[in-house]
Amino acid sequence: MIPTLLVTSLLIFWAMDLAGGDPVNQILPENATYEQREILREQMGFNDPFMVRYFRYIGGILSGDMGKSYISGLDVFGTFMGRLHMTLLLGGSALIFACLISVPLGIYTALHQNTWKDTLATVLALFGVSMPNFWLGLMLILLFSLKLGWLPSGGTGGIQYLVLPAVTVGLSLAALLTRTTRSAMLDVIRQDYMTTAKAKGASYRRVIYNHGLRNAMIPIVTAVGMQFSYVMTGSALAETVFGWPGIGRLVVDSINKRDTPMVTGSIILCCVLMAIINLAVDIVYAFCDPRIKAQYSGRS
Amino acid sequence: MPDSNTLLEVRDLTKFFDTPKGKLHAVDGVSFKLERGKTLGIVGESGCGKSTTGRTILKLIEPTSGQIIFNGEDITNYSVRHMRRFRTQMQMIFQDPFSSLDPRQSIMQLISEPIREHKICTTSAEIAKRTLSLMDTVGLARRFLNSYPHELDGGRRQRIGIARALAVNPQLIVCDEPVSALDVSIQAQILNLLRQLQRDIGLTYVFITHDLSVVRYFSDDVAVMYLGQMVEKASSDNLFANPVHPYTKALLSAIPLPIVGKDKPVRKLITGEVTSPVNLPDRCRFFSRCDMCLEKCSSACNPTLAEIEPKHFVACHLIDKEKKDVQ
Amino acid sequence: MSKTRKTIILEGEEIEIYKGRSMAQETWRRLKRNKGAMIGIIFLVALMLATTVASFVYDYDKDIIAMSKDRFMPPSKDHILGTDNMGRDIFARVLYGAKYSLVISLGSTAIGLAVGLFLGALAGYYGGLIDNIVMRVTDIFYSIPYIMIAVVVVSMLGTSTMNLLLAMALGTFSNFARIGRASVMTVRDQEFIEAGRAIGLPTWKTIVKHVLPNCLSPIIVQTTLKVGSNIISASSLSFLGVGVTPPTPEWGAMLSDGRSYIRSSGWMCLFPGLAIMFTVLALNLLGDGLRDAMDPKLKR
Amino acid sequence: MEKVLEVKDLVVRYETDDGIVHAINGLSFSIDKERTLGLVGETGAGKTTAALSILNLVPDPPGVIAGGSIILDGKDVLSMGEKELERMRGNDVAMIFQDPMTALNPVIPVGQQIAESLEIHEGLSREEAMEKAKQMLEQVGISASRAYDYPHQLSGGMKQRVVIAIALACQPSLLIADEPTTALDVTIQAQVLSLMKGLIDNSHMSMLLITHDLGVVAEVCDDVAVMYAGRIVEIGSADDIFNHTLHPYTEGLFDSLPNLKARGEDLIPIKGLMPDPMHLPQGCSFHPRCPYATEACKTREPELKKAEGSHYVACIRYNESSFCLRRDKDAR
Amino acid sequence: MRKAMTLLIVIILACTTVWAGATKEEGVAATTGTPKDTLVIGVAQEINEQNPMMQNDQINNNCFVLTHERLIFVDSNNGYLLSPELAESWEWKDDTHLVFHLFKTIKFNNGTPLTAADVAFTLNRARSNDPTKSKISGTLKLITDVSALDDYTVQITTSAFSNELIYNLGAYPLVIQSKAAYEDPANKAPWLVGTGPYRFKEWKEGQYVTYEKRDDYWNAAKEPSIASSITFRFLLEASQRVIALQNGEIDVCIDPPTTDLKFLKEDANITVHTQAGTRLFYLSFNVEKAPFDNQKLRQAVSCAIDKQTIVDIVLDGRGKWQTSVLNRGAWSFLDNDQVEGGYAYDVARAKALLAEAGYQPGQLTVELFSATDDPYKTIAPIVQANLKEIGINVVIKSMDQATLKTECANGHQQLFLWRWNIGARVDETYRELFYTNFPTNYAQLKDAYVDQMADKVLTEKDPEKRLQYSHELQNYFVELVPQVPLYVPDLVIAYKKGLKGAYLTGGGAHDWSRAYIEQ
Repeated sequence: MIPTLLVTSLLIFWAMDLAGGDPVNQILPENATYEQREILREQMGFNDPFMVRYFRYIGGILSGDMGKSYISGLDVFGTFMGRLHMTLLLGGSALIFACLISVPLGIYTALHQNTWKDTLATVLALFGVSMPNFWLGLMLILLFSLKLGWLPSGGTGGIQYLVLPAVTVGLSLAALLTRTTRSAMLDVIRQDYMTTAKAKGASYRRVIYNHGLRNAMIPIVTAVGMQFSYVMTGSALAETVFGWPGIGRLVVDSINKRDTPMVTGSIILCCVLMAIINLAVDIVYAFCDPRIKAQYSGRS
Repeated sequence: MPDSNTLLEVRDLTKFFDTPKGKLHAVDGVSFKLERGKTLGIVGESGCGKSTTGRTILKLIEPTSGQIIFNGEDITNYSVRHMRRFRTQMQMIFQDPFSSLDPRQSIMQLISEPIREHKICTTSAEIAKRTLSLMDTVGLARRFLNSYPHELDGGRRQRIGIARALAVNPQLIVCDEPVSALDVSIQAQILNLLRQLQRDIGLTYVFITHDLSVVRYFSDDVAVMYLGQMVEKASSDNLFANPVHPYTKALLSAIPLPIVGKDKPVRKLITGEVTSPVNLPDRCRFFSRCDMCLEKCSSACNPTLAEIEPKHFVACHLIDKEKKDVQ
Repeated sequence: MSKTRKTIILEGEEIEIYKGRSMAQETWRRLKRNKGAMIGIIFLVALMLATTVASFVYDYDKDIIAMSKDRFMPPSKDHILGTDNMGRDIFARVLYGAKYSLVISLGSTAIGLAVGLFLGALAGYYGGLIDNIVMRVTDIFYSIPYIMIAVVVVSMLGTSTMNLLLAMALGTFSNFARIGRASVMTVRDQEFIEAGRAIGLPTWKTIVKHVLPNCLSPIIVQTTLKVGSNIISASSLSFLGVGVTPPTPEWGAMLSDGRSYIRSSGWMCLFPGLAIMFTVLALNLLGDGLRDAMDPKLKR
Repeated sequence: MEKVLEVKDLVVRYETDDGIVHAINGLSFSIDKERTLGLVGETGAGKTTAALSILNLVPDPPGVIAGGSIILDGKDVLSMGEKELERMRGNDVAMIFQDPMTALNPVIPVGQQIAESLEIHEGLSREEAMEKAKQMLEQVGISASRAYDYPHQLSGGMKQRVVIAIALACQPSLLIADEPTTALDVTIQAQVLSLMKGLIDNSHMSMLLITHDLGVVAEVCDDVAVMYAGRIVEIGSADDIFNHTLHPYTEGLFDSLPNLKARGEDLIPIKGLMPDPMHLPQGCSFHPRCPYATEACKTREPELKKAEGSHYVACIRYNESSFCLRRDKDAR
Repeated sequence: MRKAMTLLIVIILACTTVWAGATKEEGVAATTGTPKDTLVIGVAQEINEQNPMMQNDQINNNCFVLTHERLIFVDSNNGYLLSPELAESWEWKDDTHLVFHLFKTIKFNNGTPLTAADVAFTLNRARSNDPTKSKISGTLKLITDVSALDDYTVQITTSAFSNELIYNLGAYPLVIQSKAAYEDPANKAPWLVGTGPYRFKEWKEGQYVTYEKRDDYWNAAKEPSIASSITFRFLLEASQRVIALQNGEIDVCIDPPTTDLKFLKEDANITVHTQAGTRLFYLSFNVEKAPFDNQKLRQAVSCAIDKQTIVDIVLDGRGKWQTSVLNRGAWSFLDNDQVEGGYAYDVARAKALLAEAGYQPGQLTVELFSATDDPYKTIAPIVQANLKEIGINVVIKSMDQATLKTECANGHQQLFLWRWNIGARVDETYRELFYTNFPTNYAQLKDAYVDQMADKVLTEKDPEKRLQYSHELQNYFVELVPQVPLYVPDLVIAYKKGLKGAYLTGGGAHDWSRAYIEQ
């Protein structure tokens, strides 16, 4: 985890260093004098060799200072944290929305495999997966904000502002998870222990929910865990489309403005975030699968 | 002075695997000699290391220690490159005819692969001819030449495996459970085939199986393995008539005989299951399941193989006791 | 078993043999019965044909980038998909643009596939330290949302079609490395690999002749799906302004252009989006079909 | 004697994309109270399908029960409603599956898996059921403290004991055991078989033991039915089958067994292979492999006919007075 | 299953909590049912700096006008006429001394009075070359000293006379700040102390910034009457601002996209305000680098560009194309008909000039550097298509603005698209864009005549002569073609019907402090 972060930060720092754009141009107005530019360069240590700057940056991080934005002059960590809850809110709602749709639908289609209902739902899910979600966002704006005027087209505020972005991110996620749930469920249905449960005389519901879903949860949770980076990506796009002030848009905007400290810091923090999320997924995973729980608790 | 009649000799062969939980004793000090044209059966329950033994002999797995002497030549430390030469002399037939054949190759490709690899034939016509003759040998109809493994049943697939092994004219074939995945009627066909090949070509077999009835029928000598060690070794007739080690006795008694009514022997059950072969203490490995153990079995070190009568080896403290009793 | 037989003459001897079906033939036979996959294939073939025809029929300078007076024409007889803000025919641009979307996604997938598979196969076959290093590297790329990687890379290298392709390949390879590793590890433990060793095949021959061909199914499926998702990714990046340079008629760039006019000229957004959706849908249908056709478990 | 189960003319087929698999083609047999019937056959004979049919658990689709009847305690299983079936399964008839590794739900503690049956059928509370489950575990030789273990923490033999405990939890009148010991090592196999036998005898159950291993049959079964290509070719008491074999296929099975042969003696395998259940041969489905087959065998389908007592055989040539199997010849 | 359900419930609860928390925080900005006394302005950019002298961005300046005041007020809508703001009067005592007399009743928003010391402190701090103190010292190079003569008199000493220094002092970055606040170590944000009618309340990064009305504003004559708070909401996407305006989420929409104007005009509740703008977009050359070191070639390009079409496509016709390099409306600006000669759209002439320059059609392939955002990404293909017509192939290189600036400063470009927006001070245009070796002289022009004329324009005291110099210089540029001025977009602002009191300028330096909506 720590080496991973170090390598990541080095890569990002290096990439941003190679990327064009003189930071002095970012910090000073266009009509600043040569003299002032030089003073700034010296002050900020832009003239130092790459590794010196990198280690100074890492040193800063270790002492809790991730630097300040070239553009807004705001503290990188503070800005990131100030936006984090917005992304978590969006991603979390999208995920909940997706799960609420996809898990029941996935189970339903698996149980009605090869019927027209299954085909219909599968095709719908395929459409969902095939749609670029920023486009879906635009189309939702077109329909719900412009034509119907039901929901705001962007910005933040009450829950009504959350609906369209969350649906945008959530729908393609739902489509993905429906497919996962369906195939997980199909897989589980074929298992011997399902026959054992049926042979015990367990009712259909019991067999499906108590035995089937509990096992299908494992691949579903895995899929959800794998999708977090997708959620982040989807959020970055949805945040752009809907003007949602989350970290995805922060990174994209900062890159477009060549705000190096903001980009480097945000991406490193994103990695930390993903690591934390992965840890959380692992814990949930252990809840679902006793074999993994045993690994953690040291029993075999 | 190597015994010219001895094709394979294994001395104190050992293979340990490092696992997260500790050292896994897969094979632990196995020794035997095998004469040309004979069959050595290795029996044991799952996890006793019999498959590992077979693979180590062929150096598909590098042994931890010990010696493998093939045809008077110590091949223990030969490199993979060096071993390639010996691949034409020693071959293997695998247990699972479903997974031991590359599903993407046709029968022709599968059987001709070793021929090409070792340049036994060079022109494509010769290769084809040899492939067809091998198919005849193992009783595989020529019309399957272009078929794929998934189109064939288990028996036919196993014949492909045999044909592949035969393709390089080996002297020794290690058969790892060649018939356990097959139905009885097919099993008999394959066993007959293997036996016929031995008669015709003079093959030497190491026959690994968990099925005692098969081994009794098929092998000249039988070695019984338990948790990586050989506990008893004797000629087949001798072993089945006069088992000495408690484990061998239990094993023999556990075979369900297809006999109803007449002279059916009373079965003797042993308790417990095979324990994990990881981090074993230095004492008799059968200790926890043995119903005949002596006081010293719990404390004394692991018994070693002892020859109790000509060509009958047993590793058990009971033997020592008997000997003492005799004295 | 196939009933078809044929006769071959070998060594002057006439043998009647079964015409065996290889896995590929078997897959194709089952694929042909999958309606969705066939629709996908037909669509893709038609699209490629149309694109090829389009690059002959339309002149890049005259029809794709030249302006005309017919700005913001809604779909009509003259312009079946309407015209855009510069009076360019959207139909021509969508057809012509397929080339860019396909080339970028195919190219990035191909590079990602080659690199990822190589690394994955290496990690999977040898395990140990190599595995550890390769997997840590892929983890890094896996834990950062691809869009951030791509945006950083594009801003480092500059905006161009080639750089976009490279950036996406970087986001793709970790995926293939993982799949390659997993499937090589599955195949590696199969008995026929050992059987190959038993007859004395050298390692490289084992990998080339036995390991790789047997890993193909999941990789082919994943490649198909990845080409689809890379079309979406490419258009996402173009949408964010880090994709192709204008006036390249890439679908995402067209969407991005149309976004400002979504209210007055919705067709500018609608049609490139539909083009993306249907192409990705076709690829997904094909991928799903391949998955079913190659998975013996699903054989009914 | 009272019949626990009577299967009559059962026909089951699987309608797959590649064609129709004729798994069971007119299967008839019955099990008497407190008797154990061994159903013997090789891969693809339709044994497992027969077992699943009795519980009406043939996967549908693609499985179709096309005809026949399965009378269980006087009621036809095939015409039962879903509720009735659920009440019957696990309560009147229980089943043990071949592979203990996969037959247990990996995410539920084994005690709970046993308790589930009891909760369903005996209406016990969760705690009561768990108590009883622990008793069941002790009965099959597992310490009660392991009730909270998950399947992956148990060894193969213990898992199969748990499966047996599940099956026996509600004291069913009939136990169907589908190759219960095939996946186990030979010493464990012996333990499990003796355990099963003891439990069945104690609780006066009947059992249908499905296996390919004639040795196991000889150990456990009172009656034996030999199955080939979805039909019974020979049925009778163990003694009938083992010592007075009448059908060429049964004979072939015995001749293939190495344990009955002396070393060096050649086995006499049945020639050829099991027929493809998608393309069953005309007439007697065994005729292409039968050393005694005549022209008549290729066209006429033999019926299961009484030979003597409870011994039935389905062979056309049996009717010929001069007909005699090799085994019997040798015996004479 | 139970565990999974529990987990799900926990997740839902957690999210609801976050949700509720977020909603509560957002409550401030939730503007559904806007009370009449608040004004919400949808802007296209986010503010990025709160210290006036650390920046020079339009969006920030729109905020500083609420919280701070300048010495003088420059009326952009009225020929850049000067009027008092903090200074009651001012005069040049001689060529190097400029004196301001301050009002005596001014109070900062922390209650302290404003004195000459504060002005001197502010200007001296602004002159600092230390980038942590000031980033605008470049505009004050002429000043050698600023001192308070008494409590209400400030004297600025310069190294030479400048016609435009006084306009510099009217720039928003030079709003007067409190010396005491800076000297108070407890004050962590002394730059928030200003004399304006509003005070800073809250900046929610990525969302909005809010200002609230002061009760103790010193200048009763300018006292805002209605809006008790003014909020700038950052709605970066143009169509979103329009929708937000129509939904009533905001009262004012800056820069609505021209394509959406028809919807706004149809809306009875909305007024669309249009006035001439000043921001010039231009296509520029690197005159030091082949092939555009060739003047004829530059003229050919100038003739080939169809500026009216660009205005039509980019702005839907809402803008004016121009020939002069000065910003429209600036002092001495020459409109198209006042320019002598010029190289207006004429394909035939362009082809002829190309031949004169020594190039065959199709021979030349050049790179055009363009930013990835609007309007550059739309202009670039049009330029490409225009030049294609006379046989010059253009390869567009897209990059972000930061990279573009760096690339151009380093002279890597051949052609590039950029913008300029200086209204009051033509010298800044001449000097910063064209003066030899000036950092922002992206055209890389080195022309002694230009330098000499620029100096004259700055220092010539005779208004007649000065005007003449400026005209001459403009005409010289038309001939020299270091850049092809393209167009100036109109200022378009849409707002709720009944908006009164807003001071809107073509350059974008709006003053909302006295704006309100009449019901």
